[in-house]
Amino acid sequence: MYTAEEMMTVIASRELRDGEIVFVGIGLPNLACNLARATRAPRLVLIYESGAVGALPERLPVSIGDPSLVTGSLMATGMADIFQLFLQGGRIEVGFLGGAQIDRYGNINTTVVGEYATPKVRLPGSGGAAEIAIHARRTLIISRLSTRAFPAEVDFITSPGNRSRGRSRKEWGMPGAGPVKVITDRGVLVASEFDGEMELAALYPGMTVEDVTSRVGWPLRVRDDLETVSPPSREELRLLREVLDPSKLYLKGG
Amino acid sequence: MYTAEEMMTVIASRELRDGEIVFVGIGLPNLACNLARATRAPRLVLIYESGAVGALPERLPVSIGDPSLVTGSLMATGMADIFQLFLQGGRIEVGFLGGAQIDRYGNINTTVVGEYATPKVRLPGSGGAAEIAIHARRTLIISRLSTRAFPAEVDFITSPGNRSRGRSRKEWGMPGAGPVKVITDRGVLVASEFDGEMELAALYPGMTVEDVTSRVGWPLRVRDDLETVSPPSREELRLLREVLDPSKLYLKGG
Amino acid sequence: MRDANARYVHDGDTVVIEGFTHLICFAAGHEIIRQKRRELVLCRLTPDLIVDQLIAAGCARKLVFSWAGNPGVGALHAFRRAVETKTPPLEIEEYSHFGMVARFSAGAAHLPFWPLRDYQGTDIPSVNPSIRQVTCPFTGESLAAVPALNPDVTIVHAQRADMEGNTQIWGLLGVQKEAAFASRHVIVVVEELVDTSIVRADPNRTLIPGMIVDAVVVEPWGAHPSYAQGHYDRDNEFYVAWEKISRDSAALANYLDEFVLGVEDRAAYLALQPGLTTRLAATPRVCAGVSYGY
Amino acid sequence: MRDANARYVHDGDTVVIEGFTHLICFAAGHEIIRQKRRELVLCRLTPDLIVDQLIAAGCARKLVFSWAGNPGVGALHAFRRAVETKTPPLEIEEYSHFGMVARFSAGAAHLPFWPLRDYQGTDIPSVNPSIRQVTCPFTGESLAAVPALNPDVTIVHAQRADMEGNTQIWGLLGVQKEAAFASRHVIVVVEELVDTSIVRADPNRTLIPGMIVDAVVVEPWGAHPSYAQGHYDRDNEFYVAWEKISRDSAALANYLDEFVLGVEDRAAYLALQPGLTTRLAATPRVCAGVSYGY
Repeated sequence: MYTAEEMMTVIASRELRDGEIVFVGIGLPNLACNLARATRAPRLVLIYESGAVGALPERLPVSIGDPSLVTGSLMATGMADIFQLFLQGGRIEVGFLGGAQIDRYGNINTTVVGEYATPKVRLPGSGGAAEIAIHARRTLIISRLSTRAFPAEVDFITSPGNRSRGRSRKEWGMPGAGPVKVITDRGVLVASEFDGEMELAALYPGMTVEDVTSRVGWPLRVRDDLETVSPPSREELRLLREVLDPSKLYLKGG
Repeated sequence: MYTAEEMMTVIASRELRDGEIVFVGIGLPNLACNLARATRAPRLVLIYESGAVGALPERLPVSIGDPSLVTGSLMATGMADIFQLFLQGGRIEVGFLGGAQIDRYGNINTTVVGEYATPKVRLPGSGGAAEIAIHARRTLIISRLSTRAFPAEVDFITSPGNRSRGRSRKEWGMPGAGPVKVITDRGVLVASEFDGEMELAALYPGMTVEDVTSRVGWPLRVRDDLETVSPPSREELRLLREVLDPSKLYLKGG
Repeated sequence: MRDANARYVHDGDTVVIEGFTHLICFAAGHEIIRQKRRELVLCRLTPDLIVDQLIAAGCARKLVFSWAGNPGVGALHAFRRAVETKTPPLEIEEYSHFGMVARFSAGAAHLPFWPLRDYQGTDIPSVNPSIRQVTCPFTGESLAAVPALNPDVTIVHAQRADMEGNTQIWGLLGVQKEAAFASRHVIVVVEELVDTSIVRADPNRTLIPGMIVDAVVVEPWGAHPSYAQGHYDRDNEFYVAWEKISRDSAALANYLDEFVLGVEDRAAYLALQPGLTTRLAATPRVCAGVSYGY
Repeated sequence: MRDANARYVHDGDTVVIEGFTHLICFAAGHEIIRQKRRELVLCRLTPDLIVDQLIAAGCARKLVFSWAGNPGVGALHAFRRAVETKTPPLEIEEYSHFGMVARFSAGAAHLPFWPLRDYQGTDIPSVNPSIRQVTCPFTGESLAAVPALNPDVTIVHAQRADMEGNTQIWGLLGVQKEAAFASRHVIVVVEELVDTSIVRADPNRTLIPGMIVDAVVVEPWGAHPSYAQGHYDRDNEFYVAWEKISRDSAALANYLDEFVLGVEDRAAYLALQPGLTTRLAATPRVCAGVSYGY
């Protein structure tokens, strides 16, 4: 058996191609990158917005600016370089994003639940997410499903998806392809090539279409060629449990 | 006795106050700074456009990017920092300039003699001189007098003086005070506080007003309180000849 | 620390304590709280625990920021209370990281604005009128623009500096250089005061030149609970503990009473936490030098 | 060097060989001359002797620059002949240093322009229509603007890199980082190829990451007669000699025949000049390392 977190991490890791340059956040994306490196993408380059390029942390970093990300990295530079030269410069191939709310076009809210001036919940804000969403050549969203987390429209667009405020990415002049996939705990949503709306494209073993559609706040389109993804391999699980996160810092279970 | 170069170097060194931040070029300005440091301004900070800040060269640098400027300096940084943070950032107190042609307002030409498209003599161009002239809080011009070098109007304004193309520095919105003095081989011209025109303010010992005015291509105004500057002291000459430029790299004589 | 703060940090000032998870000068923040500064405009990409403490202590009128969370842990609850329930009220002005970096870059370069490709399709400009558009005079493209940020004072924590303030930092560099150059006054707080010859031996490591520095303060462990590469590790236990402390405003007040207001200085703060320096001291990992010969 | 140039430098390309007096890759320039590339657009702040040689060899159609002299010595006479007597004709586009730095900065940041406070009162914009004005959307001020420069290929000489092109430079840093990031292709030429572990031991020294590098060439003494801090000094005698060589186009042609076209590669060039490496070898002056431990 395996947990939802393990499955999400494995699916995310399979999205990464060898040699790609990935803008990484802490948590599951970090673990997914490490798993990819230990399996099919040994030459993945990890970049952190804190300024560490080509990090090879010897411990699981507890924050995005963990000292272990710097020690032994290929380059440690200022944040102006990270945002101007690497991100705006078009050098980042994959960005990982998550958030409190994600809508049908992959717009993400990490700013406020409720009204901006009188929020029900004040969230941390953008950090680098707005510009990662705009500039990374493609982004992957990782989030557990729930109707609260997947409303038809987010309360606030922090990071633009495939269509925001009535305009497509092309109309906005955004360089990156936007969120191509949303990796959830029950299946994978993939952006439509026609209008950028997220569609259910693959289910995890044992999940039904309703398991997903009932947890999404809009009528979710289901692809005709709906797939079932293969479960984590024994080797993937071994690496995660015994090598990459033996103390269950990120993979807390559940 | 002493040479014109020695006198010019001594006069330039006397213009520098202790602790000032000076944007230095190679040649006499470099030597003037070293003399100032050895006498009345031990805490002078030398910055070179090449990226060396607080240089303490152990030999006379042969070019503005000499390795001896870096070894033992306080900071070695990229040129973007030098021009954006130090110069445009308003941190430079004194800049030294020179040129093939200098006019009555201290405009300098280091670009072409003759027409730009069909030059009689093609000179090197601006380098950092245009922005030094604009941003340094004050500039000092060093040049030997001759009617060719001091025309009423320069053929091309590379570095703006106190009044260029009909407008004052204030009208152009330039931050620095502009060229406050022109240190020549016969006397010192000082910018008028009223209109920025260079006026003969001091003569070197043994020189006459005509020695200067006959070598300037416009009717040079002479100040009522015309001074005679004191000659190089024995100590200044000893330092120049025995300590700072014993091999006469810059002080070739004449 | 006390004298430098008293001299350069005044009520109503725009104050920057920078450092992206690395080298956050808690020593300076605590001294601001002890000196009961009020109405400060605090600017930081990631307010981190230091700003949560300053907000709770009533020092802040306004926060300019891009990510207000407890890095790797969760939320900043004093910040949340201030925004959600106005206790105490706090004006906010928010950007993304790139926007804040750009504001410091403009301030450092003495430009009135900085252009960036950003904010298309986001709602951030709709709540922040300081994010505008500028037209490229060559292509006609419309780009985002943010205004220069020029603080009254920036406080930078660093591994080492000389007496003149020539400051060397390694590891994560954040936006400290830009913040320092953008600022009217700069206070440098160091783990180690070194002879100028140490700085001059490796001039490429100098991030901030002494000419822009107003005061140098020697305060070992001044960045705890954040970290200083080569000196000590991040105190993740404290970051995790802050989640609980900051959720409860009484617990937070008790924390400030005991560890900030109840101590005279950084040495007393450390003395209250025996074993801390042993637990977090870095294992040395010294790189080879390079030759500056010619 | 031969293969990298053949692959990435083509007739008509916009080519940058940067390095401000330091680390100018003459090895690459000589190889361009040997491969008889034509119609190149050469961009460099200071054309230095390398561009004087490329102009004399007939490789250049256009020069984009900010200071065309022989640093510390005098003029570049092949450049002067080209401009003054059109032999061979050479199109020029000139800025000041700050303008060139800004063009590379814009190119590196993928911005169409870069704003700067410059060019008021000078005649430079009157002969260069690519210097325009941009209006600040906050203050209404008019600032100068220059367009991005995005070369086809940038060649950077460096002290060391690993096989992947992760490149470390110390001493003067010039605009190499900006030029490399602005470029479609990057060739790194190094004094020393090192294991990645050397790079990873001191990541703050990395100026150019391997991900933007297309080829790594090992060419010791490849920057002669310019210099490489820690490796060899500037060959000032040759800079002085160039004044005489370049004044006479026949002498210049002879120089190229003997030292560039007449040799197969850099090793042969050095073999022609016995005693050179002994005369210019740097005296080691190694700084202490810093700790990256935690």
